[in-house]
Amino acid sequence: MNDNNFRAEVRAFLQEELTPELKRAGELMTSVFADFDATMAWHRKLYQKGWVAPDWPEAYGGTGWTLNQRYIFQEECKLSNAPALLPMGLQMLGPMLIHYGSDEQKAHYLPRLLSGEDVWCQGYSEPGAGSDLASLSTSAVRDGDDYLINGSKIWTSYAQHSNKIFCLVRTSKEGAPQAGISFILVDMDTDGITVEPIVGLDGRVEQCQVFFDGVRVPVANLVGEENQGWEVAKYLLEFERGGHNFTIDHKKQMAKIRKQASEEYDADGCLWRDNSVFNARFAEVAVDALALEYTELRIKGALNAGGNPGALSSLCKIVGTETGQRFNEISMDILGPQALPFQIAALEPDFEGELIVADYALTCMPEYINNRAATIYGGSAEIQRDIIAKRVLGL
Amino acid sequence: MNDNNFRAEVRAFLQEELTPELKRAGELMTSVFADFDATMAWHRKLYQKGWVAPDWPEAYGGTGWTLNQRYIFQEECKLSNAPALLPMGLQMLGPMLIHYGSDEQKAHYLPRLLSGEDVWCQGYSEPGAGSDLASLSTSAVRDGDDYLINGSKIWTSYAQHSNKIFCLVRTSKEGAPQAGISFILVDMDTDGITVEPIVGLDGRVEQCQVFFDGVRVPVANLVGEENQGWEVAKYLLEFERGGHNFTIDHKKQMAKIRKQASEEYDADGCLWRDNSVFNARFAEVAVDALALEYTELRIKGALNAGGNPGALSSLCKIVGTETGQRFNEISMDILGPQALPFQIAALEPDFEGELIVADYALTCMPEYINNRAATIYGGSAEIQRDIIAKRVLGL
Amino acid sequence: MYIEFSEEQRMLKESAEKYLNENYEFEARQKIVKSDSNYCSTQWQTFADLGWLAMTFAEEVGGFGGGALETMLLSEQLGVNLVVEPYFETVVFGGQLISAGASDEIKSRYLDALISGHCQVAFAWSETKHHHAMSDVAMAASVSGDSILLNGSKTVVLNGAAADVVLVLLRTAGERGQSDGLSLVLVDADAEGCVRRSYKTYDGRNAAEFSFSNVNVPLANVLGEQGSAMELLAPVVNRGILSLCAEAVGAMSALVDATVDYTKQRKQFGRSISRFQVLRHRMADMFIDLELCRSLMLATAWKLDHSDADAELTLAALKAKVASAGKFIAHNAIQLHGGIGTTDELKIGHYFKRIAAINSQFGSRDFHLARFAQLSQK
Amino acid sequence: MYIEFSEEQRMLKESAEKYLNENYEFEARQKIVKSDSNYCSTQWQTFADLGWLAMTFAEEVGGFGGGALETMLLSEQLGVNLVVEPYFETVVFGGQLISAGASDEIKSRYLDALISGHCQVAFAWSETKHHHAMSDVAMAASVSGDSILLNGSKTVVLNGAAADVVLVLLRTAGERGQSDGLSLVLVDADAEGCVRRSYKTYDGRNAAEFSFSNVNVPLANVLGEQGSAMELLAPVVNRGILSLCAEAVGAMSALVDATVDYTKQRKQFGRSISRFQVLRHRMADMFIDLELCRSLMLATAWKLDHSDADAELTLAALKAKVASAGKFIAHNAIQLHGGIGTTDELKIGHYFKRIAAINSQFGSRDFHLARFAQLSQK
Repeated sequence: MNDNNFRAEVRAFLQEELTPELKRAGELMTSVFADFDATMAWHRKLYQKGWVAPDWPEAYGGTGWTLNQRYIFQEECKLSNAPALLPMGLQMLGPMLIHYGSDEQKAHYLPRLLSGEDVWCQGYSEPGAGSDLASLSTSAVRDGDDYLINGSKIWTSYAQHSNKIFCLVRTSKEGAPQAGISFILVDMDTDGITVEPIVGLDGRVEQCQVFFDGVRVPVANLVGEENQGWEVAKYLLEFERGGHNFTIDHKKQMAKIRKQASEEYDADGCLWRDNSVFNARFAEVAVDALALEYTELRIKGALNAGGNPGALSSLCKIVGTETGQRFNEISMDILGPQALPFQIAALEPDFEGELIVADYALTCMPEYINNRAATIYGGSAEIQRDIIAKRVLGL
Repeated sequence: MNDNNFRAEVRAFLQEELTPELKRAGELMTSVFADFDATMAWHRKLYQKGWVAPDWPEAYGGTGWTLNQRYIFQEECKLSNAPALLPMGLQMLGPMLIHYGSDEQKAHYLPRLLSGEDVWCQGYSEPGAGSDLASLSTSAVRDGDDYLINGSKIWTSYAQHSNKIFCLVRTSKEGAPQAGISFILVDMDTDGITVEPIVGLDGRVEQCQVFFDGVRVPVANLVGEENQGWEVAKYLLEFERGGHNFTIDHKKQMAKIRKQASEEYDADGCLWRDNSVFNARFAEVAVDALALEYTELRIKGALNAGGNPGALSSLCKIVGTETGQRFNEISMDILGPQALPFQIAALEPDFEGELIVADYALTCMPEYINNRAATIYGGSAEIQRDIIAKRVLGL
Repeated sequence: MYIEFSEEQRMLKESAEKYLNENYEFEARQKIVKSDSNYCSTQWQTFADLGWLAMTFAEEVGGFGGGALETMLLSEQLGVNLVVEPYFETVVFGGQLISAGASDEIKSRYLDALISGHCQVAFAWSETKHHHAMSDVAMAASVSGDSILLNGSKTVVLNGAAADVVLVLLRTAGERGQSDGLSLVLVDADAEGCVRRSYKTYDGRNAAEFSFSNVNVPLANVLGEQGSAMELLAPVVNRGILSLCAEAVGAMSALVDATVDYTKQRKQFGRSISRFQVLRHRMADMFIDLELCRSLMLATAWKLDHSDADAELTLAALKAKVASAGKFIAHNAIQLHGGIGTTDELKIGHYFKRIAAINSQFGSRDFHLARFAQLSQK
Repeated sequence: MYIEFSEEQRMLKESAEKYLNENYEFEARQKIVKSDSNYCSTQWQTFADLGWLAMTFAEEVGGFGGGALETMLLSEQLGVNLVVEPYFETVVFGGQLISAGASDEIKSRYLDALISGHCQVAFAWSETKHHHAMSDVAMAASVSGDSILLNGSKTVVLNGAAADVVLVLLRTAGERGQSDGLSLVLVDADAEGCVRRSYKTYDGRNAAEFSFSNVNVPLANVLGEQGSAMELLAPVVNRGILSLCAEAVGAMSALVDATVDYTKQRKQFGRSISRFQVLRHRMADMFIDLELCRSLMLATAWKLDHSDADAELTLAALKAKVASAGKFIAHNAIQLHGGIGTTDELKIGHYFKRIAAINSQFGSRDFHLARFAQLSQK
């Protein structure tokens, strides 16, 4: 099937299955996460269609699409405002299990992940050990056929909605800090686990802290060998870094800014789109977005030719997140005081009340707020620059 | 005398004594140095008037002016395009000798410095030891009543015009690198000294490398104790850092830009001054210049009240130099290809030929080029930020 | 021109610092923000008792005769402590408008109450899609005899939920875009036909949407000259912008301090993150931006008090610089705190939101850069 | 759209790289710059022999039919090696104009010579105080019968000192500021009444001031349609901007490499300065800017060759990004080299000057941002 036909097929599916409620959930996203119920409803629809895990090998439930088709699918979903699926299971755990999991683990977990029966969260960061993952201290001590886990994990997105968590735990204090780390799968309803929500600056809860107090987990839940978790984690981090396509997000942001600028008036009483200084500012950022688009294309070209994005994915992470933040600032400038009303209920997809401000202003401030984290999570902007200096420039 | 009367007196003097040739030398400055002959001619005129060293104590030839008067004098000189005097003797060596020199040294050197009979250059930096002054290796080995000096100094401004050089030399390799450094005065016509000019990017020579090959210097030429040179140098570096008033330079740059913008046409065929994007860019920089002006005023207020500028002088060095560089870029944007002609002869004050481009375009490129060094010399922008982090923020 | 503080001014600063540091801790502030009330009336009453509300009014109306410098000193400290009480809306803006433009009768009715802490004011001017220029007001009112009839609506009226009186900017002549023809009308918030929809704002303060349906008020409620509201507004807007900028400077300085402290304590890769040169230089740049803002702030206050010819130029520079510096400092304070800086729990992010709210009011950076450019060409 | 190079294109790139790296070292380059000649004719002859001069001309006129991609590949390598020979002025600009607009007779007279390395061309359009828009040309010429009479002058004509022929942009109708009415006239540099004043430029190339006093040329020397020079110019300007940007990208990449190398070797405070995190991140940012420019450059070349609808938009983005990235990289290359980077001796500063010269031509960053904005709104 050629790409145009494929695109048409995707569009037809979206036309059919993406209900107004689901679209609304996508429109109302102010971070990388959408409303949980809408997300899972959409997950199940894609599962039924067989399209829930396009990046997986076909044998495990992937679609067998070309790289280009996967890109087209992603683009069409985002541009039609489908809610984003949760990446923790599909993007992170899945590929890792396929690579490192035992046959039993694969047979048990992958189908439940695809169907949406299991919802996974990621237990990596700990209080006091953010980017410095290797210094983690949550311990798993062998006790018969089990481990006893004690400690806590932080920044576990959507832990409040998850029934499973995959964790990095310390199984040994010998040798280098990396050497004693293991990777383990844990049921969230095991005794001794408590989940404490973390309220974000936008007033809502996406992140949690998860506490482990003598949590008993079977040794069989280990993925890979004991003390070999660091290798697994590194594999996963690379997926996390390379996995994001920023261009589509930027296009959505630019479309929103164009809409705002064609409806709102500046301090001279002119439409913002006719303000030459505004246009220059917007163009400055849009030029970087375009440059990133062609950089992502270069990477796609390299991947297509069997190559590796290498540290260019650090470049994309830096430019992608920083450019997105600059677009947020532009929206803030256009909207002025209109960005201030705090109407948290209106951010729920099923809200039926009256908006205080224009629909395109509703998400402006929470997006601006939440997007500050984009240069922190998944390897901070500073860590990414360290990586470029070291791995690309050989410094 | 109140400040207004003082200003009038300065203006009257400048009106009288600052000849068109001298003014032209000031106008043609493309760095902190003016044409040497014009500089010394102006030096002698100020000396005759008794105004050559306003910052010195009155007992040694200073003027006894208030801080404000000294500022007014500096401002009026710069704004009327007087060529800048050489700082190496008046600003650096002088205060240092007054503080650390023996009575004989003061009696011998200070009058010759004031009169212009001696022209001093500064032998601090060495090849391979720029900002890391303490690692210098030019050695002075005791031999009877003399030192024998071997090594070389670089970035010695106007060494080609100087008859004296003050140097930091290594007199001991024991202890910390700072501990074995001494401060010594050297006659440039001593045997074994050779001066090699360094051509700058603008095609002209301001800097030199000075080679010392078995140069014999009397021990009496030591300032302070042997191996105590580091203290002397630090005192001097503080003078170098705190001594500059950037606001007046910025005002001159802004006046030039305003002139260019009111005569040159942009890509829409409008005067640049009517281009709103240009005005926004210019204003961005001008706002920082204004903020620095009031910061310098705060410092002046603190000095007046007997305080110390402290590390705010690092702030001024950073913002002062970086703002100046941004003004250079704005001029380059206005002038476009007009900045390209290389007419080095026209930069001499006595040039009588025909200019290729407008007078205000003549100095644009060499200023842009030479001003890159402003964030390197006198403690690079990076060193200054280190100082703020350490000394102000206690990091 | 050296900026020096008088003994009284130094005392004002010290007392504000002392009172707020001891009685307005972050946890207490968050309780106010999360409560149903729009601000803490106990705090407000104390502000009144301490004389802060009276500070900048003329002695004739019961004030202490303070000017721009006093406004600046207080506002800066309110910024340091993230105070949500509507000092800006009620005192700096509303109060000064009433003081400058109202009849003696209205002054004595509202100003006395205001100064004693019993009257809240809001300024209602912004209209849907027109949030940036006061001359861009379209809402018109008709004058007949000695009364004036209001119809229309106003959006994002800050302190609107708490307000006892609303100062409504509307047209008695001219058309949207014209500066002439605007009038400022004082309306009781509970006047018949005046409906408000109250809400909180992202920076923890209160606001409301207002709609006016045949609201009838006496012509005596027009502040200043009918049709000449902009003349009345100009000096108040100037001092208002100074106040907001001083608040931002206070917030920025708190952010710089907190970030320096945090990076010294926080360890990663086996050492304090304050040892990383990139972070050290980032903080040096934050400090530089803060001090540049402070210099402009001091100069602006001094110039406003001395009616200096350059006062508006300096003010434009200040607002423009605060816009970029405020973002730079707030963004990097969060960045250097990492994840914890994005939570509701730490005060870092709340400074960030307040700075964003300040930036959104009374003109963007580019607006003030253009104004600066225009004033520089004069 | 994936950008892939053909075998021929890859060979062109490799041969240019190999030849210049082996035969155009910095010391040799500086000898040319400091000599009295405007460029090195031996080098130029080799460029001709290697087929570089012919590369981008149509096969009908003796070329190899290369397009934007070939122009880009060659220009980038010329940038890496800081080549001062006037490839841009004579081939990319002048040659393409003659090829696109001249009569067969003129083509065969000048183009053959050009391709074989025996004719130098300059494009004269800029006028005193009007250096930014070709429509801003005022110099007028009068047409009578089949000849055209030139009076007036042109300033900063790049490659003007070396030029055998000058392409003069002038008015045969309309007024300064109008795009219509401009004509492009080919004038022999030694024509009677044509006087030039030659000089070097800061980036080590040559230029001249031209004055025309009753210079009479045949009407057949008008390239393209009389009064419609802008139509002829548009595609040539587009490819010309691409060429300059590719040269800048070459210069930037050389600067990034040289800076990385230098900071590894240079020791201060007891260690390589490449160990300082601030410098490491600075170089990472230089690399990022370089790669973003490269992506835009590749896309622009591809789009120009495929007459893609977005070609001009991408080109505007490229020129704007090269302007800021070029400065960022060049400034920091000098900064990280320290004093030695400001000397004539090191090539660092010469890249900086070439980048500055490129930035000064064919529109500033803001011009291209405005153009980008305008094209995005379509």
